[in-house]
Amino acid sequence: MIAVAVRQAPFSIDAALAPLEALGGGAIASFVGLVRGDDAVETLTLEHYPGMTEAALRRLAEEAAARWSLLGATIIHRVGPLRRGERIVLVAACAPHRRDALDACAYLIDRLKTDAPFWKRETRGEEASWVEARAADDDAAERWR
Amino acid sequence: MIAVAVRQAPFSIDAALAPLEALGGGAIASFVGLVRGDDAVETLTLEHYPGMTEAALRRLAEEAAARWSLLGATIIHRVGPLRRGERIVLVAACAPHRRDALDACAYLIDRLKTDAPFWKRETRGEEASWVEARAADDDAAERWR
Amino acid sequence: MTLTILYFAWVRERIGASEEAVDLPQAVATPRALAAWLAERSPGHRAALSDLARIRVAIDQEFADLDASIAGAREVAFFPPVTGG
Amino acid sequence: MTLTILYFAWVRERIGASEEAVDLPQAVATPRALAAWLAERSPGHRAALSDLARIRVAIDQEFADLDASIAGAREVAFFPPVTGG
Repeated sequence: MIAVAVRQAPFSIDAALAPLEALGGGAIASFVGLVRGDDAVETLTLEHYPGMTEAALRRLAEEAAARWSLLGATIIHRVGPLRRGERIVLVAACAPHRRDALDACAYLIDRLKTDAPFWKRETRGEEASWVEARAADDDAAERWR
Repeated sequence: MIAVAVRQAPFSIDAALAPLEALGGGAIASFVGLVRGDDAVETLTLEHYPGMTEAALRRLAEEAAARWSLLGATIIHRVGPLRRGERIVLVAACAPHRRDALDACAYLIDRLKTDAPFWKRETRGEEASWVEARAADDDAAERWR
Repeated sequence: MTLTILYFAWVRERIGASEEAVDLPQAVATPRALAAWLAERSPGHRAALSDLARIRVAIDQEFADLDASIAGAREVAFFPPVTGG
Repeated sequence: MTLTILYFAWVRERIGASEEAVDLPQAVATPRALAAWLAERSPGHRAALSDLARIRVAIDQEFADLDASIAGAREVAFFPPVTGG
């Protein structure tokens, strides 16, 4: 089971994982990315490439499902303006046993950072700036190749 | 922030992660263990060592928090009779960045399997049997030492 | 050949448009050549597309190299390195 | 010295009790010796505690070795290898 979604509205983790929990596996690993509260950023605005984004996320989930024999994988990514502490992204993998689920979950978020067409703009007071890509993210994605 | 709980009743993942989401970090990795549906097991009954269990879970979470500079860690483990597909355990780690959260989450579930006093009994039809410990779990815990 | 060009993030902001349709001279065969050709359109285009080290490309919604072929493509997008997740 | 002994999982089932209080002879100084001493109490105790390769121990709610000292302990537990998570 592969499910991907790009949406503005908040999402529930329980609701997002429910379809994976119905697959009969013993292990679900998930990762939630949040707007951090550790600097002066007030709003993070996510832009994406409609059409390409969904295809890129689906391919990513399918690659993970094939590589680790998953029962299912889910990716939800929000777009639009988000405030501190809000959820940006959820990736989750369901497998019979935990090692596959844990590894696939790490793979999904590492690869999503470099392979899905999203862009973040930060707003601090009156000032807005586009977030720069991080070399560390390229390195993290590279280790799965 | 460390939170551990041993309980009979079901738990919500959203509710379990909410205190971690309030810490200002950008990353929460979590793992949910479920009663698998792939064999003839109808009920799984979890027994534990009251008092020792909570202390063991708290120590585990504190070790993870120190090793990866986490902002917080949560462990919830259910006891009593559970049916197929029900959640048994949740471990979660919150950190500023994802690598720490992902590694700490894997550590928590690997170590919980060998270091917390729980025992599983499976019921198949009329027959009940205690689950045998797996050498693979010892190996998984060992790689963190 | 009519091609849809898409811009995202600060590339879009500098150009002041998210999308345009262009009739392409046959000589423009790669995203690199396309960027140079588009840069002539306005100061905003030039500001957005002059430093190609900072630009990434998709051809028909697949990430592509600056020197890939755009022959037969319907859609080419220019944008900064992605920063999702 | 009065000691609380706890049993879990199939150890508890074979013995037919989850807890007992015992007055310990001074010569019984380790979990291994304690298991041998308890095994004399009933056929159930013997069945549960005779194969120590299958038994794990906690002293005062900390995992311990079969040959650790139980001097001053208040609580010793015998149980199979754990299978939670």
